[in-house]
Amino acid sequence: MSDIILDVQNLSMHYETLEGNVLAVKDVTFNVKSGESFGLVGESGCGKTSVAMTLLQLQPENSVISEGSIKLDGKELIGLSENELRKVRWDSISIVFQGAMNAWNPVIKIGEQIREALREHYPENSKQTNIDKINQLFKMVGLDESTANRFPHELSGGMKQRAVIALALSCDPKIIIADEPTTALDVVIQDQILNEIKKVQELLGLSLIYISHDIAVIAEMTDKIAVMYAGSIVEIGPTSEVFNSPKHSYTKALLDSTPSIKGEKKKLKSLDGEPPSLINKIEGCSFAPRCPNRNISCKPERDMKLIEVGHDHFVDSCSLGENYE
Amino acid sequence: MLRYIVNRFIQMVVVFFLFLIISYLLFDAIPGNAFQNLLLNPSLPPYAYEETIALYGLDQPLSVRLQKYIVNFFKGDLGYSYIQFPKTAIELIAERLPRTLMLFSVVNILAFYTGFFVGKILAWRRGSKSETWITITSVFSYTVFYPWFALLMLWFFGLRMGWVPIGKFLTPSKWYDSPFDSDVVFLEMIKYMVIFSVLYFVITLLTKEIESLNLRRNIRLGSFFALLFISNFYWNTGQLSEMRFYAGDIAYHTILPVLTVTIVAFAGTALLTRTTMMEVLKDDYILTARAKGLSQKRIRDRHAARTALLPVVTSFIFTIVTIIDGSVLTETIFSWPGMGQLILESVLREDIPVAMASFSFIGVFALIAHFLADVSYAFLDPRIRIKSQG
Amino acid sequence: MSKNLIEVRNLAKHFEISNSFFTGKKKIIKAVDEVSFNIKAGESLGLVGQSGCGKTTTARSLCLLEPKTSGSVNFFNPEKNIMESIDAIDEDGMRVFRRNMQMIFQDPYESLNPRWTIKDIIKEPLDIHNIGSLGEREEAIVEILRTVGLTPPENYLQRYPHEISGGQRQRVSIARTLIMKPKFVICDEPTSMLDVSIRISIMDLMLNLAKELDVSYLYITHDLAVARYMCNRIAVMFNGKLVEIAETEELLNNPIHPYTKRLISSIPIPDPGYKRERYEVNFDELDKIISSNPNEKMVDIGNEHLVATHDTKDFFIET
Amino acid sequence: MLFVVFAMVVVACGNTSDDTADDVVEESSDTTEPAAESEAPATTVASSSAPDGVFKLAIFQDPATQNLFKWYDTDTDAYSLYQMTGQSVSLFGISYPNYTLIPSMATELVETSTDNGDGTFSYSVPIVEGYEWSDGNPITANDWVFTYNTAKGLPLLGQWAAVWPSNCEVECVTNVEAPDDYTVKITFNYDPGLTGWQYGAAVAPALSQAYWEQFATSREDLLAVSGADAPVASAFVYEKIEQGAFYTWTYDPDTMYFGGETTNYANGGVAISQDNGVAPAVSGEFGDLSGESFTYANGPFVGQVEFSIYNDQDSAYLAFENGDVDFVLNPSGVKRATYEKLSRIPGTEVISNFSNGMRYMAFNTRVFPGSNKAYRQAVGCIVDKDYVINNVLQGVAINMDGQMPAALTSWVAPVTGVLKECADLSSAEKWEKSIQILQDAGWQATDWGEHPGGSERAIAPTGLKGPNGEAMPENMLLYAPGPGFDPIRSTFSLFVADYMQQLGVDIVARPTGFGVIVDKVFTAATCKDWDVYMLGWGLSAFPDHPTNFFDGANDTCVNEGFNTTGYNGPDGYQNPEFAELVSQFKGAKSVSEAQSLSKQMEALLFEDMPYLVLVTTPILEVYKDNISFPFTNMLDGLQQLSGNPSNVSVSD
Repeated sequence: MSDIILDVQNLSMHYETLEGNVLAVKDVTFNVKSGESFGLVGESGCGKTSVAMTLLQLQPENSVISEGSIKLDGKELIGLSENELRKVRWDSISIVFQGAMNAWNPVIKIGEQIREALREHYPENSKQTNIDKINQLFKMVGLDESTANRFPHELSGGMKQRAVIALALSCDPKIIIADEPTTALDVVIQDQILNEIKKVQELLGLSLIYISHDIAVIAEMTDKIAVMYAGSIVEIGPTSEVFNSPKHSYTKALLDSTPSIKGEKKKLKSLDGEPPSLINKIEGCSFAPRCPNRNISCKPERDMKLIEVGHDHFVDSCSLGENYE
Repeated sequence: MLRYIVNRFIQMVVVFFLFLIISYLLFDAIPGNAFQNLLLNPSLPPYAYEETIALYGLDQPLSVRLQKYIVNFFKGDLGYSYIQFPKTAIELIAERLPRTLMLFSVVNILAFYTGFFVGKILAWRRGSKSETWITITSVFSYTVFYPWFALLMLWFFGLRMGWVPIGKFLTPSKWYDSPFDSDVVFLEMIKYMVIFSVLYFVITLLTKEIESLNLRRNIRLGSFFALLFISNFYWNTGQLSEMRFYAGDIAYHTILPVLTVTIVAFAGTALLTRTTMMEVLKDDYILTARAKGLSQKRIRDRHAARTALLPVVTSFIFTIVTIIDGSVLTETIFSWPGMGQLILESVLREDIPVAMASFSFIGVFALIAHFLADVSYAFLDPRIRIKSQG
Repeated sequence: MSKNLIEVRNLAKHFEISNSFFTGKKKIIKAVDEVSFNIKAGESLGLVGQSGCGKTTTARSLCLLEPKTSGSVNFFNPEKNIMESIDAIDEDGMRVFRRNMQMIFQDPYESLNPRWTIKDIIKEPLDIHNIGSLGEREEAIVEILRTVGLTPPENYLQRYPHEISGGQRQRVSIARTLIMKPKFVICDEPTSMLDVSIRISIMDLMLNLAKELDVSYLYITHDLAVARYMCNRIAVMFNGKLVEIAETEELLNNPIHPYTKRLISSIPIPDPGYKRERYEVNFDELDKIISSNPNEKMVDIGNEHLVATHDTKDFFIET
Repeated sequence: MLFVVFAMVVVACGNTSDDTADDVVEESSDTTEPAAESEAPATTVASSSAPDGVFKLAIFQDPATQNLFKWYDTDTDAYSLYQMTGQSVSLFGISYPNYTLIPSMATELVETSTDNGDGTFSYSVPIVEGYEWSDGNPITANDWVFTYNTAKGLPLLGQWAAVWPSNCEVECVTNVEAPDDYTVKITFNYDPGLTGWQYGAAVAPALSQAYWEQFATSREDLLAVSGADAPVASAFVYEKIEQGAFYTWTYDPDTMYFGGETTNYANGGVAISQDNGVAPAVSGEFGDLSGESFTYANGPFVGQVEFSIYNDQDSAYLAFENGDVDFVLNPSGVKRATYEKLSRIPGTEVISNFSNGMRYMAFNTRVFPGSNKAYRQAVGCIVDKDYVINNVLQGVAINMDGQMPAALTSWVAPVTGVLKECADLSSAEKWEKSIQILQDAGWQATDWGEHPGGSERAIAPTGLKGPNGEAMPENMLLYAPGPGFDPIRSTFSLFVADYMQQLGVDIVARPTGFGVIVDKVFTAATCKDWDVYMLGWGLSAFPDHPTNFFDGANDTCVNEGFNTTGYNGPDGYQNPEFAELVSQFKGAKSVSEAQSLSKQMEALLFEDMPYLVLVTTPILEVYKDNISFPFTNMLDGLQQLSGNPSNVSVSD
């Protein structure tokens, strides 16, 4: 369980736009161990999807990785050619996209779209091998074999998402990135999908990177989480520890703003303001303008830097008081 | 579905009926008639004119003529040509149609292909220098004044470079002793093209299930050349072996009009493909395809272009309709007397039966094309089928 | 509590669709089937269920966006101080009804005309109902912008929807809705497109406004956690039918109907230490049982807790 | 066939990397290795003396038929006729270099009729013995009888009523007989003059009875015949017809024309000498054999004639430039810009002839002031056509005073009257002369104005009044086609209006659509609603047009509309003296008599000036210098003779 399969170090990435550079990912460092579930949580626009894209090197053409390294199973991904990357994609690391409804090409049958990936990565496979593999995958995610001959629009949202999971598993990857896989699904379907992911992950011993804005889902799904704000990780640590003793004000705010059906019905706290524009480099604490506890126990002028506050629990230094340097 | 087809069919018949009446009234509204030039001969007594128009029934009131025309039309009698009496309108069309069909089916398929291919590249290489240049070229050819451009092409490739013949669909001196009429050769060529396409289509279908992409491509390529090779034998059998020389001459004359019209016509498809494909490229499944590790070409051709094809095909089917009525200019400048010329001549000379028959032909063609466009769209895009249920 | 604002009795909405692409046979889909509920003045009712269960159709039938197939809807006319059936009211009654019944949609961006300024958007209902002089309308707009927290209002009047953030856009739609001072607002998942942190502020805003302006909500959502936060009572809907209605806490703590139980069990809890109970239901079986008992009545088991009482053994899956 | 296209599209859709359609085309061209060189065009029966070479002409339209019966019936397209000139024979013909009437199959010019005493009049014409159709059948008088009876009996429609008028409610041919095989006797129900006889029945076509008789069962059957195999009486027979692409003629070894000599005299005479060993020897002299002459030998000199069909003029001239064709048969001639361009290309000969037509200005002689002769004369005098032609139009048009084109030398009348008197005057003198004409006729003016001399504009008279005190109308209009339709008339209209203003006439030129002018001036209802217009006429080989234009009986106001009586007199000219000359002209039996009458009519027109004839235009043509024509100097240019294929010779 302890071998690191994905190691991201000091990753920084920006988009070049007409208005200026958008610093989408700032000095992000984390690692994922084999069989571990890693959660990435934050509001939209905080850079979590950019991180996911960078992991697969699928970032748009106008993006620039200015710094950092991504090591997958010890192999550096940054700087690989498109052809080399194609071999890594899906084979070692696959992704379940946000908005899975649209992940399927509407005019190609589901089975064909999965076979396509198999053909690309296992050109030696016979047709029957591929079909067997797909049937096996469908069984695993609870779909009927006939699904292979259906068009995407013939499936319900939940079925489509199950099929996406089957697709993600098709080339036996070591890591699956799930980028908001249940957004736009209703609660019951979400529950089923989450279950499915958990089941498959345990069954195959996969590593999972789960990206979501929904704290409740992250709480259930992950062993370890990183909270992102404005492109940076502001707090990272084992899930239970982060939930039980959140150190960063933003983490606290997220937890306070999540409604629950369990426990006392409490007044939730809203977080005023908007995330900062990422076009200009932010000096000091990027959360300071919205922080409800500003200047009470932190030093917003301090440069952002992760400091260990517990076992494997790191938090942004500027949200800590004087004692941490 | 069946009811939909029946409904559409009834609709088409009604539209066509109205189309017939309106066309007839429009032709009738043109001042004069086909025999008016008799009046310009000073030595011709007035009764000569009156007898002539009486014979063709032109002295009868419009309502009677229209009624007769419509009744005869649905009996399948499209009448005699006024000018080319006693040839019938249908005979004239049958004579002209193969030429137009040959030239314009080739042109349209080529234009579609080129346009689709160029559009695909444009969308794919968005922002590159080559995109800028190709776009400028496409817009130029989309907006160019066609008769001028066609003459320029004739001048450059025909006169200046001397690579291709100037106009016409054959070289007279080569045909002095030909045992065939050009129409027969045209029909053979069309037949060949259809056989070739159908065979290739069948091969495409048969190879669809081959799992290895490389193998599939190689088999298709190989069978294509095999077909070419077999074609050689095909054109060596019986009468065809005598005909191939003449078919070759016609093919040689096809080059410049095909090139010219393609240059002008591809741009519309190219620009449309570019737009639709750029929309498609934003879709999530393109990202999925990339994440799957598919090659760029495969993503472009199979995922992006395949989906972008739908609106392009529809628009293309609609433009097929313009094959005939849009051919007037091409046929004139390249001296390729086909349906376009027939329409032009018959309208100018007020040969109403021929003009009406030609227009009806186009009308039927248009209606069928639109009908097919609707139906085929429903079949091509699985999503439409569901929508039409709601 | 106070008197009823809306009384819905046996509301039904059926769609006819072509069953088959080729034969054109017709099939009737009962999107909403025999739904009855009341909403009291100042009360918020949550309408909870999965996608496609008929929540939105119920809402659209209620505010006459779609003609209902059968059933009755009575609305409290505050000008006459009586309940009126919306099928029987006169033109004047209809005007009152329209003014007092508003709707907030899920996607604020799609529901705002991109070519209009915020001011135009908010002013439109006033123009339609011809309320107040021009000056009064301007004042009302500024006032409502302040109320929904878009301050200072002058900064927003001349902006276009694409120039403001998603949360602000939803505030604009709320402002547009509330400028008519309605008594009853139907909210169709108004926060599901919003980010967590912003979601709460919009929900709080709506709760505050309900108190201040004495507005009742019919709040449509699939998320019981949100419904719990927003509503006094919750109605659970399954395949066009109501299966359970109760006070919020009563429903969450004492769910009777298996479907309600299933819904509750599927809500993730933001606590890594908490282990949810799994509770599975065979929806197909449930659907069969419900549709085989079309005249099923809901039974009050006390505390105004109504539940559909069909035999539930068959679709019960113990886990 | 849509399905074919559709199938190909489906192929296209199913396979995105290969280009099927493209390759289909290439493939077709790949399969053309066998180089079957086109063999030397010659017929198997050609004698050793069969001439060599191919004369290639470009034409702009697919001839609709090769059946001359049909051409006269329903198809009157000029190009079709070019194709069929040899299919018929006639008694008389026209010698095109000077448009002289000559015998064709007749052995002599028969100009007098026999009164049969029953109100009918007959002409008996002996024809040449020994001439044969290309199928070897002799050409006999029976061919005339057959052709006439066929046209009358089936009956044939259209122009047949003009070439063989047989509806005897009006003037007609009542009978055509063959007293013997080589005498044609044509009987009329009136005593025809030149129009009915020499230029009528005597030039009417006769087709081969032996061939056509089998088809002459009904009009439909007859018209359904392709005509391509019909025997001809000319130097070439049809060889190959590729509809829409080209037609070829091949040398007819039995041609009766080969080797003859024709001499044309400046005064309109023609001498023919035919002794080629194939056809019987004929010699004849007609007309005034004095003045200059030139002689040419009759062909054919080529083995084959190829008519290529080009649908577009520009591409036809590109093909010409490329050497694909030797001559472009273009009824309107080549455009000036193309002409200039081609003239600079080596190997191109350019020629310019006058077209047989005129552009004119007409006065409305029914209403004042057009009704006043002095007014018309004054306008005729002051308009300085030479100035406009030379200084403004830069020579693209040529002055024309009388009704006859200058090329018809023996018909041209000397210019008389004011046109002659004013011809050489300066512009100041012309103005003064015009004023003088008005004053002499009793016109009045408040102030007669003056001319400052030189090229200055005159100070126009004011308060002009007619001799009887008639007030001049205000805001008169001169209708002329706009510059887009005809720059020549458009330019003239501006200058003429200005000259008229200098005479104190309140008139402006109004560019007007051709159709609008025609509609206005040829319609009885509006025949008094206009003052002056400019239009043009194309003229026929027999110059009897003044009788049509100025015969009082043709007055538009009298006859209802343009479409019922053919020619009209929109000008409304009425002169009993002229009408008398017209009736004499119609009865004239000889060309010389007609010419004399025509000149008298012209003298009257020079005096009365209902028309002010303006200009004629040149017709420009080009041909390759590897071909040569016996003569290129002729009215309407080479296209009149369809490029004269039987007299063209080709060098390599």
